[in-house]
Amino acid sequence: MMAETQLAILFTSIALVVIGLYAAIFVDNIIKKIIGISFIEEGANLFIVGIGYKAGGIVPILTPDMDPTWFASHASYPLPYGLVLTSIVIGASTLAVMLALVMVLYRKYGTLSTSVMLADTSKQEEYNE
Amino acid sequence: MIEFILMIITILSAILALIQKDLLKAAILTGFSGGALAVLFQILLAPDVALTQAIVGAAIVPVFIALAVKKTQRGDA
Amino acid sequence: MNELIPLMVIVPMMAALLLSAFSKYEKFIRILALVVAICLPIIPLLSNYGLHYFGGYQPMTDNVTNIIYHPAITYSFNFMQQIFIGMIGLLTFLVVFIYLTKYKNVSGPYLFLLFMGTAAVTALLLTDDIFHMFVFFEILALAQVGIVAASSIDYSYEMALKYMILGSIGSPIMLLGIGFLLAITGTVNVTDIVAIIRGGLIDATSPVFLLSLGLIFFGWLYASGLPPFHTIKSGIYSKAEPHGAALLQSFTVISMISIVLIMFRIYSTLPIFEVLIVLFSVIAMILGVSMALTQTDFRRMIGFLAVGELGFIGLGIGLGTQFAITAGLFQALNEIVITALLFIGFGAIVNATNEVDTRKLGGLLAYHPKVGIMLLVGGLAMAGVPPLSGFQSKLMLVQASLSCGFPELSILAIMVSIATFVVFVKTFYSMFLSPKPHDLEVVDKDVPKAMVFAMFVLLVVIIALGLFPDVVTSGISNYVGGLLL
Amino acid sequence: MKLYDQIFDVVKKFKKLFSPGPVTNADVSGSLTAEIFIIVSIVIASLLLRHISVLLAGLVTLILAVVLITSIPLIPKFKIEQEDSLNKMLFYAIITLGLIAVFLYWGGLLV
Repeated sequence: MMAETQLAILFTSIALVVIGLYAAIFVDNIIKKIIGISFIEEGANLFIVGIGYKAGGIVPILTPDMDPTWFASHASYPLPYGLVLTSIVIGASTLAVMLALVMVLYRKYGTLSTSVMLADTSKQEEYNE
Repeated sequence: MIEFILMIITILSAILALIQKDLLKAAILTGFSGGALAVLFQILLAPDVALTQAIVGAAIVPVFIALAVKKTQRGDA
Repeated sequence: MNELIPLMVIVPMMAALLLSAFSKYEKFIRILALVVAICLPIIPLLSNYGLHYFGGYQPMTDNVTNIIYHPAITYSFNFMQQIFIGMIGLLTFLVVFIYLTKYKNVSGPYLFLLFMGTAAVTALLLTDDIFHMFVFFEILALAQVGIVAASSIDYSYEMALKYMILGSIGSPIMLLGIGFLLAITGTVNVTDIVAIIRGGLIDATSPVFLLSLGLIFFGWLYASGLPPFHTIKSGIYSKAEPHGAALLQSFTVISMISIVLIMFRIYSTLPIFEVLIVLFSVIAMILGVSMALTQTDFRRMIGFLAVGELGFIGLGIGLGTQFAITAGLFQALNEIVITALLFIGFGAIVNATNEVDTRKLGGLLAYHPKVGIMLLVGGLAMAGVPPLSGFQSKLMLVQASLSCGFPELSILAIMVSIATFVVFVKTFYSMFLSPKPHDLEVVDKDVPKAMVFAMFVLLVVIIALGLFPDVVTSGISNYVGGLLL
Repeated sequence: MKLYDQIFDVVKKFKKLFSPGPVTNADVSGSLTAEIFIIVSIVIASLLLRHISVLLAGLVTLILAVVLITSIPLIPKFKIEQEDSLNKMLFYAIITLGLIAVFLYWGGLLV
């Protein structure tokens, strides 16, 4: 039961990463591409949370009525959780910046297709003419 | 058991978000995925991460995407 | 004064936040930016070497196993950090000075980005914590995107978005690698991880350890702009304002060496690590220089050259001996200065002619002799002509690869130097010496004095480092000796 | 004669490379330098394989030299592969990621 959960977490996170990488290559719409890329970030976060998880453990918050040694052997590992908090916020801010740039570029090109909007610079010059 | 269901929801809504023709639906499905992930974090004994993920993944990110879709175009073309 | 160590990061970061918050008060932000920019190179010179534990959490010794744990985020400050932070501080000062004198209306958010980038690379150099490194790596990427997007050059938004999308693939992959490392060692402090690996507590041949190397390595490729990221890296240099590009390339070089040194400490037991670094460095040298030879936009050309020169740094670190790593780090220091000089100098030409195509330029030596001469010296330094600083570091690299038993790498390094020389002479000829085309209108105004001043300062540094390399190399060599223990 | 003609055609193809705008002597000769530089440096870099096996290095070097020289001009091909299009850059980035992961997982202990 315990190992199963952790294995399932691993598979889920790898699946999210792979879905994201697939979207990055094969999806043409830029907003979908960005959505896909945010899944990579989520997969990495889930993986790191999975590291700290201890099957059958408790939430790592020490209340006064707990015995510290019992707590130490039963609580899950809190360091990865702290890292993931930072990483989630970074991911959201990156996403916001990307979407802002997309909105600006949409006004110029009038399409969301990557192969038009983000093509080679010399080809874009032809497009503008 | 519930964690397996949540994982399946996460992956399925991620895949569904990418095959939608309507970008607004894709945004909502991203929120689904983020929300399921938040509950999953709670089950994985990380309540603080779950709170952050619930706000960011299930509310802020879909709203950002929906706003971007509103300012650009809704169809996938 | 060990208290100054965190201030090296906090001062530019606070300045950045204040500049952004008070961007309405023009006069205030001018004075604040200038004062902070002057402080930046001075703080590392005043500070003592040592360690700083954030929150004051001293290292703890495990009574049973006698292993020391570092619970706090640790900053370590040594000669190597001092020289690089001093140099990046000097460069930031020059760039902010150019920016403040060039524009009548200064923008607070743009200065915010410049200072934030400086704070991020300073933290990257100082940190001894692998997650701290990741956080500042992301902040640096955001700041770089901002600097590119804020320029008024055509297609800068497109380039910024491309860089950002590639970055948001590179950084989660790096985070996964850090996660793998955390999963097998249980800590994110580099010193602790190294102690665990050296102590044989984990299996250094397990696939998880190897994969963590691969994933972090991919993130490093993105940060340093080695192939396959060399096109985007040269692209963002060419789409940023010239002074911004001068700072961007220094960010790239410093993030490259700081991440690779952390990786070197962790993975140096694996022989494949050095093979990977040398492989990608050689590809970077070949592709960077050969692409630079075919460019007609001279900003893009310098961008590709800068990427090609990065290969030399990687070569030095990949060889892995004390002398080779010293040579690589010295090359990094030289490249920061030389490429900044080239970007600022060519920026002055763009300023005077509004033209970036070498085919449409010519005869500029008559108009801007000072800039021309200084650019020539900078280009010769990049190609490795004695007695300039580029010669010293490249000579060291060639010697190092010979003494490690890789004469092919020496030949390649020399060939790349020659090709760099060809690129530079070709561009210099068609811009400055060839007859002036009839339709070229040279705006008959002086190059901004601040740009000439900045170029002069950088030139002095180049010549000084070329004549007295021992000042830097002996200190760096000691530091590297400490790493290899 | 075929190889001779091919080498002679290289200059014409380089002219096309710079086609919008004037083509100067310096640009074409720069591209020629790049062409020779790329062939020579790839061949020399392949000599590094001798640290694994001398026979392999000899074979690979010879084959690479023949293949590269018969497929000139290389620079237009290289340039098309390294243009600024996001799709190409993403493709190469992810291919590299895959290669690194595969190489380390299965071949990490061989070197």
